[in-house]
Amino acid sequence: MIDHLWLIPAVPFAASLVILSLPNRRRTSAATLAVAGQIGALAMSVFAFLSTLQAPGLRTVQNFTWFTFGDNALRLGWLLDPLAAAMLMMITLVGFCIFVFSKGYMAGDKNFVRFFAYLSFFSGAMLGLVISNSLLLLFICWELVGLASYLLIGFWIERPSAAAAAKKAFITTRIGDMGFFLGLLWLYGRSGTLLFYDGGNGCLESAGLAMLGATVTSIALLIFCGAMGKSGQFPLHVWLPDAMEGPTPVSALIHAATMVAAGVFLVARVYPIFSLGAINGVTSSLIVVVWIGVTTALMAAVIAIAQADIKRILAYSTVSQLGLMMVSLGVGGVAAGIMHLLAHGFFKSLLFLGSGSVIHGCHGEQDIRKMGGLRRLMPITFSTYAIGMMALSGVPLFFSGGWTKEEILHVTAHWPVSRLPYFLLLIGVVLTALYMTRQIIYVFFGDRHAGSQHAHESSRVMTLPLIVLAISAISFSVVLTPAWPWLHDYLTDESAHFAFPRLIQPTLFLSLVLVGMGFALGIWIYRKAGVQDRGRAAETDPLEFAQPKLFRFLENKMWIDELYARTVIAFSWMSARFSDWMDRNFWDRLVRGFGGIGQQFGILTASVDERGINAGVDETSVGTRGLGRLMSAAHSGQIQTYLGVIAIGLLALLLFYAWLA
Amino acid sequence: MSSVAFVIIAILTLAAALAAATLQKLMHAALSFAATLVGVAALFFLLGAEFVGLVLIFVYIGAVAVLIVFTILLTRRDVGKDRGANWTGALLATGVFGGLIWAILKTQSVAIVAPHMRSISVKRIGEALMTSYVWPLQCVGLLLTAALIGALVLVMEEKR
Amino acid sequence: MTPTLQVVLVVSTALFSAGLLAALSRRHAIFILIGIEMMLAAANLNFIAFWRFSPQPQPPTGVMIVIFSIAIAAAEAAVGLALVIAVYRHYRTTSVDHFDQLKG
Amino acid sequence: MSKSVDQIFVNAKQWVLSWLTGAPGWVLQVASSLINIFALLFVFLTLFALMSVLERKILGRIQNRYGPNRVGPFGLLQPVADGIKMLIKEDIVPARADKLVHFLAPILIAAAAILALAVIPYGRNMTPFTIDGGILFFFAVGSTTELAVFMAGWGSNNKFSMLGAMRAIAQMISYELPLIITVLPVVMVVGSLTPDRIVAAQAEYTYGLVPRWFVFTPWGATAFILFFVSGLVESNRTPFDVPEGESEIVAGHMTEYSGFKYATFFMAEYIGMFAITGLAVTLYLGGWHSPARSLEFIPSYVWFFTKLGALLFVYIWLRGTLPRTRVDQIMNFAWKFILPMSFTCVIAAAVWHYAGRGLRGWLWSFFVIAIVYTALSMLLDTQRKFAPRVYRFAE
Repeated sequence: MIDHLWLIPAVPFAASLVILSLPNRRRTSAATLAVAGQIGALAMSVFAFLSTLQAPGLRTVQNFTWFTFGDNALRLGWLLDPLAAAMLMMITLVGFCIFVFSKGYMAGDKNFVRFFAYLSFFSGAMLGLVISNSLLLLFICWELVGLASYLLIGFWIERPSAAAAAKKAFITTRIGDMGFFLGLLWLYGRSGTLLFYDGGNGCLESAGLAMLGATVTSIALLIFCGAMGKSGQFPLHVWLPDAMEGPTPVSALIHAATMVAAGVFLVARVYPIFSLGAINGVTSSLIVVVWIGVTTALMAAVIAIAQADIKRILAYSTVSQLGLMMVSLGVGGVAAGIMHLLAHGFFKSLLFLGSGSVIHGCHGEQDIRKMGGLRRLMPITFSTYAIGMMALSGVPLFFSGGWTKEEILHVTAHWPVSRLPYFLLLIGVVLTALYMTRQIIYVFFGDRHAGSQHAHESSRVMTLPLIVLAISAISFSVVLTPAWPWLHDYLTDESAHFAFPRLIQPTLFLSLVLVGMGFALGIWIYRKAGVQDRGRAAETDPLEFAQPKLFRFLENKMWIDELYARTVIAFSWMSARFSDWMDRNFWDRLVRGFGGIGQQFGILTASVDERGINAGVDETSVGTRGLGRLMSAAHSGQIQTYLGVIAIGLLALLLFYAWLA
Repeated sequence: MSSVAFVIIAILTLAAALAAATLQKLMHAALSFAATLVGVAALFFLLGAEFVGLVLIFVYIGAVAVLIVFTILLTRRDVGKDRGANWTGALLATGVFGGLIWAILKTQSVAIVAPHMRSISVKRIGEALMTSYVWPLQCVGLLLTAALIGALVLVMEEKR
Repeated sequence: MTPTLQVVLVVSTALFSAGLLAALSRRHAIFILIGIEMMLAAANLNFIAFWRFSPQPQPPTGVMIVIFSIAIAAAEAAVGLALVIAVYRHYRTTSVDHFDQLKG
Repeated sequence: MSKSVDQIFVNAKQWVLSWLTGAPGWVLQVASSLINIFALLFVFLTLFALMSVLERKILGRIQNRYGPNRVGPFGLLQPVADGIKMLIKEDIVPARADKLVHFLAPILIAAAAILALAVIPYGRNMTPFTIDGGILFFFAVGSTTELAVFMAGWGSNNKFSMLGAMRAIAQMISYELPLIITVLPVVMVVGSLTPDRIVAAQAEYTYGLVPRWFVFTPWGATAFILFFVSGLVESNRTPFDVPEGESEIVAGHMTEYSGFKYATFFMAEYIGMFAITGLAVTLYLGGWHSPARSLEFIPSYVWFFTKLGALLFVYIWLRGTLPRTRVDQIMNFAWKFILPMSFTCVIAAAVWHYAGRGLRGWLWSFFVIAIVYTALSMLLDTQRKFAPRVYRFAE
């Protein structure tokens, strides 16, 4: 399998190239090709996954030399281990659902073909990222997914807001990638290799790690910068909510399920660098990871409460969940974090596709305050959305999100450094349930408003992926329960066995209480949302009515964008102005001065040229012209004359032969 | 190789060739040209190169001669007013003919009889074309394609 | 009695000269083309003759050359006739006397 | 017994030649050739006469009327009467015609058509002239027909003649290409240009039941159909008879011919038809081989002429059924459909060969042809919707 692993990303890539060459009107071919490519990748991923099942803890690697410079060779490679295989399965399955969904969602778009080309391109790049066995290859794919994300956020280029959001996403993640790149170079400088696993010589293996020494913390933190940018961790989270300007399937695939999880995946992949020299499972780099994760998780959850855009709420929820995963990685629960990543991939793409279906049904309306009462109009969307919401909120027992979240809380509770993250995460759980309840009430319950007046259920091609994903979100929990923690043990190379008593744990009740609290709070606050109530206008949020200032603060995303505008952007602006001034007034003058000298020299040489050299050349050319006139007289332009001359030449040769003989 | 047949075919061929060169009507000349090539093909047959003879008929009668008569047809308005011959050219051609004949007759080494030879099969020619001559074959294919496109471009109606 | 190489060469020379005659003495462009084709045919006849009369005629060298030569001659004829038609369209004549734009 | 019946003509020729024992080699050669030539002429001129009357009778049946039935039993002596009529008609040559060319054209066209018959194997050991490149000879001779048609058109000095000749040449050149390219797969698979070898390659029976004729392979069937259609065009038969479309240009290049010259053209057309169907039988339908082992006692030449007759019947049938196509339709059909399909046949034959010439090869080549056919039919679909036809007068 490892020999042909490269085919998995190659197939969507190839599909993308072919689609890109199609004319704009071949819509069916484009969609069919993209879906076919995705099915191919899915089938091969299943094979890859099955091959990892044959031997537990199997890690197969194939490396090759890209190019050599001097004595060094730059080597890249593929890698297949449980982590990669699980990611492959999730990406291809979710991707497949979303491709199918897009066919319905984008049906009316005039750039349908381009969309599918980009989407396939993204899929290829993401799959390449997951299976790469080299930090450099991973970085290349990392940048390619960034590019795809940029192209897709700005897919509706005619909207200024989309273009701005695309730029913002690209530049913000670039700041993180800068750190990543520096970390990569530093790592290469210290260890001399970028391969993860190379028969004991890779940078994640003992020999490679030993060479890193004291610099390991710095390298780890630089790499983490990249993860922060991609995964939307505070303070680089600002691009992710804006990225919702892209088409909803894009939000579901890239900005919820796969690409943003790449940061988490990266940290998990290079975890040996983070945990090198750990005492009791704690290193200074991991402490940074935990605190940033906690901050992100809580902050995003709080902001989500005050948002009105259905996709923005989900975006902040994504940021919050990514923070949660980071915390999990930071406190040592790598498997828990990845499990949550996989489960999150399913239910968050489900939620996004559901929101896409809602938006599609409401003819492009995105403001939840203008919806309402959709429960009866869109029954399939409602039921699948509710499943996604419960999974996200972490309702225990039946929903995949509940089990993984519990696992994270469990590992966080035992962090030796501080108990504070644990309590903050508990608050986060309550808040998650709260804002999701709010959203559901606004969108699906209550009276119909302007946006939902003429809503309709989406077509089969859109609801089918929803149903598939909903079933996945529920059935995925089979391999997550503590009774049979198959996925956990698959990721940590242990063999799972069934033990029913482990199912009932004290934290189960704790999360049941917390989630219940969140639901109750939500229902209590928002029971009258959308209708007039005791001096509150119908369109005013109950929370806004109670706490206008706090709400305003949250609605404007804690003024973080404005803070950046005043500080970072203002500074850049100033330095740009300064450079501009220097350019105009200092460097320009310098250049002009040199130019003047050159000009004077030119005038001097010109006079020499004209007086001295030209005269000689003129004479020569007059002579040549005379000669040419003489020669051209022989050219009559008559073909037969030329032929005749050739014949005369032949005769002359014959005569010469006769004279010789 | 029968001498009688050779002489008869040679005389017919040369007569047709002379007619092609001198006949007043262009169409007759073109048809004589076709007859000349049939004669050359017959000579090829006699010389043991049947395949080439067939190819010659196939290409020249089937394609080139038809092309020529088509061209005559397309430039018909000009056919009637044929002008007098260029006598210098005729003189030169005769001179070349005389010189070459003199040279051939004078060269003793060419007065030889053909050695015995098994007839060369089409299969061998095909194998040679596909093995040692495969590059020339490709080049000729390219050349023919280029000629085809070139001819088409040339005769396309000029855009005004 | 069988014909010798000399006889074949005389025949091909005569054919060549007839072609030269057509190419040199006639004013019509198509005659020139016919003449050139006849000269090429004479050359082909020479190739075949020298191959046939060589001590080892078994490798089909002459045959090969002639096959390629026929292909090239066909291409030449196609392009040449296309040229004649194009020139005729432009000048309304096919007499080579009038084609002297390249006069020096 | 059956063997001697099968070889009866071969033995008869040997017997005649045995009179000349002791004569010089070239005399024998000339005598043998003459016997072949006369046999060929006799058989095919008889066949021509028969065909001309049968065609009229079958056409008559198709059109719900009797054909000629006055001269002789069942009207079978009709061609004799026609021949006499043609011979004693006045031979008119237009005053401003190019007399020489006008005279030579029918001779050349008949000579080419008859020459083409020379390389076809009519039965076991019954090939008149075995040439190494027989197929090439067939096409080389066939290509001279174009020149003859042109001569007829030009020599008549008549606008209708010229137009007819141009149309004929245009469609003959266009269809000569697919004609040759559809032969290529057979030549490739057999590895020989000799008709005898091609027939010999189709001798066996798969599972002792299905004859190994090339028409039973996907590429062979496709090539056969394409070849048949191209042959139809080459011989200027309906539905591709625009060069002599009576309603448009009188009789095309034959407009200015009358009497025996016209009869010669007529004969050349039919003999060309025999030649092309004979080649089709040789190439795809197993030549003179019988369709089943149990029927091998019937002489080989009977089989050949049975197959030939069946194909000729299809020619007549088509003539009675199909309307005439337009010139642009013929050209479009040739360059956009027939030619790509012919190339596909070559590829499919290669696929068939490399997939083992068995069932696997059969399926693969079928697959190739099906794909190209589907793609072509999708590409060439004009998407024109025709209104339902209304028959106002034929109810």
